[in-house]
Amino acid sequence: MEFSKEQLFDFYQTMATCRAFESRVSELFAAGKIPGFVHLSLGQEAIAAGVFACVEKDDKCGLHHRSHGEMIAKGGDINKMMAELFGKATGTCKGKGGSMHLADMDMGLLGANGILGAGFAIAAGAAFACRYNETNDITLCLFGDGQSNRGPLHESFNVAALWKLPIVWICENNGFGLSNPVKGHLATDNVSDRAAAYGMPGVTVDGNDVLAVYETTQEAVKRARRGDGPSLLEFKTWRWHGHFEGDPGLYKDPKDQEEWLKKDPIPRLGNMLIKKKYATQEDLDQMKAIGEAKIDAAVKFAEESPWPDASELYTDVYDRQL
Amino acid sequence: MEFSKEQLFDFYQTMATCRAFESRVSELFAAGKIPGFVHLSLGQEAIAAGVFACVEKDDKCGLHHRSHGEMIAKGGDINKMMAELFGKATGTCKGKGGSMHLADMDMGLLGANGILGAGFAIAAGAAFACRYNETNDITLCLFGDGQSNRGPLHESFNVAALWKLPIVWICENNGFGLSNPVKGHLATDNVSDRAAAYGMPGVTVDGNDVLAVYETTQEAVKRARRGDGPSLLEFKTWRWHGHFEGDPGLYKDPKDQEEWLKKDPIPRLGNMLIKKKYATQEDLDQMKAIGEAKIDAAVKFAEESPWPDASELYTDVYDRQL
Amino acid sequence: MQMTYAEAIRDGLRVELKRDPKVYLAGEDVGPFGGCFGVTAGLFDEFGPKRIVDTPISENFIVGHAVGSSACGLRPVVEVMFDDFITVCFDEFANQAAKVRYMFGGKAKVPMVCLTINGAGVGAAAQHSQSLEALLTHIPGLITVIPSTPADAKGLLIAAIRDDNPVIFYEHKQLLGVSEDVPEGDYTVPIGKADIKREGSDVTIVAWSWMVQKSLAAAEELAKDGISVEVLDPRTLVPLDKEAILKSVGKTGRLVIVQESCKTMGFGSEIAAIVAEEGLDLLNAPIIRVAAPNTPIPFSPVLEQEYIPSVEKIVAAVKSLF
Amino acid sequence: MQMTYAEAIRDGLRVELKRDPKVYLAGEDVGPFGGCFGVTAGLFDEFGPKRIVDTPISENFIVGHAVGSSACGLRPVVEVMFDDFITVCFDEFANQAAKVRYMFGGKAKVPMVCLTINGAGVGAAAQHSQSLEALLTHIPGLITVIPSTPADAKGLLIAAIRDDNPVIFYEHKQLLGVSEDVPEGDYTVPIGKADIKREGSDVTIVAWSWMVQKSLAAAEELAKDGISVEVLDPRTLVPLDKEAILKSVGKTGRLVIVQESCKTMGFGSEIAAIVAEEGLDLLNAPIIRVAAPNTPIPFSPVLEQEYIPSVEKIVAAVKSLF
Ligand SMILES: Cc1ncc(C[n+]2csc(CCOP(=O)(O)OP(=O)(O)O)c2C)c(N)n1
Ligand SMILES: Cc1ncc(C[n+]2csc(CCOP(=O)(O)OP(=O)(O)O)c2C)c(N)n1
Ligand SMILES: [Mg+2]
Ligand SMILES: [Mg+2]
Repeated sequence: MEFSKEQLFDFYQTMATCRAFESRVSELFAAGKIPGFVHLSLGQEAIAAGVFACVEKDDKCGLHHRSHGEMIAKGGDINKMMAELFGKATGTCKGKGGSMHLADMDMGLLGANGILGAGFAIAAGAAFACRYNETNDITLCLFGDGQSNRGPLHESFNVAALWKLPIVWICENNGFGLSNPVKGHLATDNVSDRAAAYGMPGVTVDGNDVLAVYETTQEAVKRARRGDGPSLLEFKTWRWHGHFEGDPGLYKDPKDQEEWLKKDPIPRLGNMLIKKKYATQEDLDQMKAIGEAKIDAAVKFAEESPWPDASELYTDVYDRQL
Repeated sequence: MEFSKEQLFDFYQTMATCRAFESRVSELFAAGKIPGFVHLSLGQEAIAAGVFACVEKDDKCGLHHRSHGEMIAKGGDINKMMAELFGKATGTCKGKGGSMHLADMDMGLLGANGILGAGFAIAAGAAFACRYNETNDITLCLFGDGQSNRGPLHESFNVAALWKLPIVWICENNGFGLSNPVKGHLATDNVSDRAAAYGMPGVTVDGNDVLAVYETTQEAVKRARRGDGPSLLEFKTWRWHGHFEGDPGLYKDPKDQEEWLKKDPIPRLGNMLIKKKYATQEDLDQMKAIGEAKIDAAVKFAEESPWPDASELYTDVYDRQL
Repeated sequence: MQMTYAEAIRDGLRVELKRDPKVYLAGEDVGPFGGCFGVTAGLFDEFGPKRIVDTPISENFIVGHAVGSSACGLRPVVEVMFDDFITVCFDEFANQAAKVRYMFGGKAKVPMVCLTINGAGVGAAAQHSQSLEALLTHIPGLITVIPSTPADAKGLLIAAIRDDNPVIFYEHKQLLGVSEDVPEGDYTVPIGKADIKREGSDVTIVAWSWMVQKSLAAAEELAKDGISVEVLDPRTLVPLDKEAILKSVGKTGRLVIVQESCKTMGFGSEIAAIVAEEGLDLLNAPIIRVAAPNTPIPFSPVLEQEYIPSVEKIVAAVKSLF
Repeated sequence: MQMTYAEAIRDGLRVELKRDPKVYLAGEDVGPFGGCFGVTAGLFDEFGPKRIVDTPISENFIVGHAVGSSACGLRPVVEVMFDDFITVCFDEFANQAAKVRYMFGGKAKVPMVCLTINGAGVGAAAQHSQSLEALLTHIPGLITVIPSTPADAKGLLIAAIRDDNPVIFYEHKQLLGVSEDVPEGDYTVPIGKADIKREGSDVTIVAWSWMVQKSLAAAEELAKDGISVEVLDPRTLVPLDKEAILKSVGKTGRLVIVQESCKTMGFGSEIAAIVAEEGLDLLNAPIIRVAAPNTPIPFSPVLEQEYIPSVEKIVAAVKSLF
């Protein structure tokens, strides 16, 4: 596949922005500015960048609990996201959701989910609505390797395949479900080995190669839009940090960690851009700087935003006061 | 595989007894003698007969909601079973369980289950115990095609394969989940297509051929006992009656029904016995009569048994009165 | 027009299916089969497979998909075949449907309805007879509707489908065949308004679903002894018409709550607690809860009859207050 | 010996793992990682992989397998990482573990324990902060243990593991680090016996788990105003030490119930109902429930603090009775 310079720059910019966002969040968490559980996908940015370049604004997407990157890649408002992580009134969810419940229905982002596996059926329902409404929209559903062992996957994969729903199932296999390595939780080598059980295509791809991620997703998205039904994509990657911020990740083999750090998807694309003479180091630095600047602005926005009023506790439970 | 005359007679006798039991239950239900939901497996007797000839008394078995035949084949007490269906104090479960909750822990029968899919994990737990206790026992788990779409299947199949638990998963594919035909609920052609998702062997076999059922199960049981882990067996058959007694089964194509009635597993084995000169028609009639006599005795036992005392309502909730 | 409770529900579904193309019905065997209890009979022929959708046996999918499709603008009515099975998709109600609006800061809504059915007395034993309507009332974000008459059932169902919050709608096996005059066409019964099913001055009975009938029968008995009973049917548990209850107790000075559920933590506990908090001065006598005992539901008819709160027990409870 | 609540639980596990080879621990990340909150740290090294079993993220399996393994003679202790996730395996508790003994006429037992953890106040938002201990108390057949101190936690856990009924054991995030003197070695705290955590004569506060601490702090405050508060900790909700509650209310004439759960249908409803039924004459004032509001748990710290029942709210509630 041939990529335009613009496309490649877009990939790079998205990854750089995701990286900047989460690196900063890590610092802010350590500094006590962000409360609660925060799960970062540092090192996994190629998936967000590659996947979301394949879909349109009206396409839907179900997220899981490690989804800052995806949200940014789908075009979520970074200021509001940061404010949400702070618990401020200006956040994506008015401060009521936090990192684990980021959502933006206007962008088709059906929400992160703190209950692993609950997102499969919700995403299938969104795909059902895409078809019911006779639109051409499709739905993506992102999930981790660990949660691929939850029962609702099976129910939703079966129905989606049976009804040929316009959905793409995307597993971010980052090596672990919390402390449990893939070989400790998965009966087969690959999550994609499960596709055959539902008669759908399944493929495992290098998740640190943004171009491969893009190509693979593009094909599955086209298939879904054509009405040919779901696919299962597995992108193999590695979680750089611990499971949540504060977890030192002692269960990781330092050698593996080192190996994977070398596979950083950002310089990987950067080097290729330079080699192909599409970009200079300055171009890359500039994109990094743009990312950083966005995050600076977002942190400022978040810090200056007001806390929600205590009365907000009681609103949004129902559409009306019962 | 070569079968001895004795083995073949055993198969025949078991099928004849199951047939007699359920035919009588059907009549008793119509006559208002048996309350509640009753699910019969008339026509599916070859599975019970073939499968349970492969296991020992100490092997465990999880049943589902259509399990009279299995219970008989595993050696359950027919008198107590009938009394249970009547709701009498002498029943397998003192009348508290009924058809959907038949159980006999002494025979390793972990119980029928009215919640479809709940049995997968329970059976996996029994298999876990077999191994934990360092016995050579294995566990069978029987289930229908319809409930193969419940999530707990996925969780249990994965863990059983990952841990190589000594279990055999046995799907009785009888064409329908209630009114929904297999092609209306399953994304693939066969339930056994799902085995590969867990890296275990999967096979689909004619469920009306008791010999094939036996051979297939035998192999899987050996594999489990050897410590090589689970297998998924699918036996294709047909439910003669409606889903529950009282359901006329109008959703069945009469042509299909007719075809399958011709495939009755009992005369099929009987004809072979006669052809091979192992048995005369009289032998067969006699086995049928033995089955009938057992059921006569069971009905008498059930009818003459007392109702449970009302105070029984309050016992067996806990090990003590809380 | 004379209609049974089942027909009234079907009529309510028909009104809404006709009025709003975003309304669809999905569940197990709700299509050509017409539902396990015949409630949806004929709808498939009238509205076709796009609107009346038979699903596999996959309750996580059924309820979860409705969260997704309703968040994307549809108005699903789904069915969980028995209340007992709400337990297998409890998360989809408690953590998903109930919380989406709140977690996402009011920027999403989930206008879905789930039909299910309660009730003992048909020999369906421990896993097909429960009345678990109290469980989900503990989870803010859900509405609980539990009608006792055909006219209420139809009007409340239409209101439920038009409501912008997730609603659980509890039918009752023993009420399906009860008939009365039901308004034709389009009307709603307001959610959150109790109905006095019988006026009286000496004691208030609060009861819902089947227990309204039993309470009315008890009231008839008690009238013979000169005790004037007011029977109040809250019709919806969340929101609860607290004012109506306090008003009635203010009038009568005595409160008996009748529930088919197990005594501990049935919804009667909440009603008793509210009155003990906000209406203690109104009471001239202790509150009494007439309830099923804290036992699973036994199969045997003699035990099951002992289990179900009877007219005699209600009469005795009321008399004990005088 | 001085121990934290977390250490006391670990010590209780160690006592039982040593004493009884049938006891094992299974759950997500309970092994080398030591549990999401460090409660099981070190056990894997001490007891090895046969006894301390890391499972995939498969809660249906985790709880369901324990039903099967305990029915086959083992004594599993399983962990569901957060109370919020009990919703994904609710059936395994409500329809399986709870009912096996009864449905099978007393011929099976399920001596399993499930550990899980409650509590808000750590910014974990709507799906990781709930206190849902009330839900399963509605289901007969289960025991609910919910200790508020390290010594109670250890003694109750040992009692729970030795109990022949299924037990749910609720820890609390805010208590894990609380320490006190805990007896060494083997001892039990009886299941079903309340403990007076502070004696008093003017008002009874019934509270459990974290709310005991808050209530004790409130009692301290109130003492300054000359109000003598008795703080009663039921320690187990099922069985509930009704007599102790009625006795205390008999002494003080006033009852305030403090629960961290949402107000509607928290376990305080049951306690209030019991007192309104059996102890109405003892009351000199209305019962008050201090509880969280009927809202999901918000992320933002300012909202979360408003959500959690505070010492001030308890003090104010008590004062309102005088
Ligand atoms: C139903 C459920 N079980 C357990 C958890 C706790 N938990 C949160 S994230 C996580 C690991 C998830 O692993 P994976 O799916 O691979 O995603 P990753 O964290 O690696 O992105 C666990 C066990 C949860 N949130 N929900
Ligand atoms: C969780 C759950 N969902 C639905 C049902 C209702 N139900 C009972 S049997 C049945 C059909 C089962 O089909 P299958 O698994 O093929 O078994 P069969 O009845 O054909 O033997 C249904 C839908 C149930 N008992 N439990
Ligand atoms: Mg992972
Ligand atoms: Mg079937």
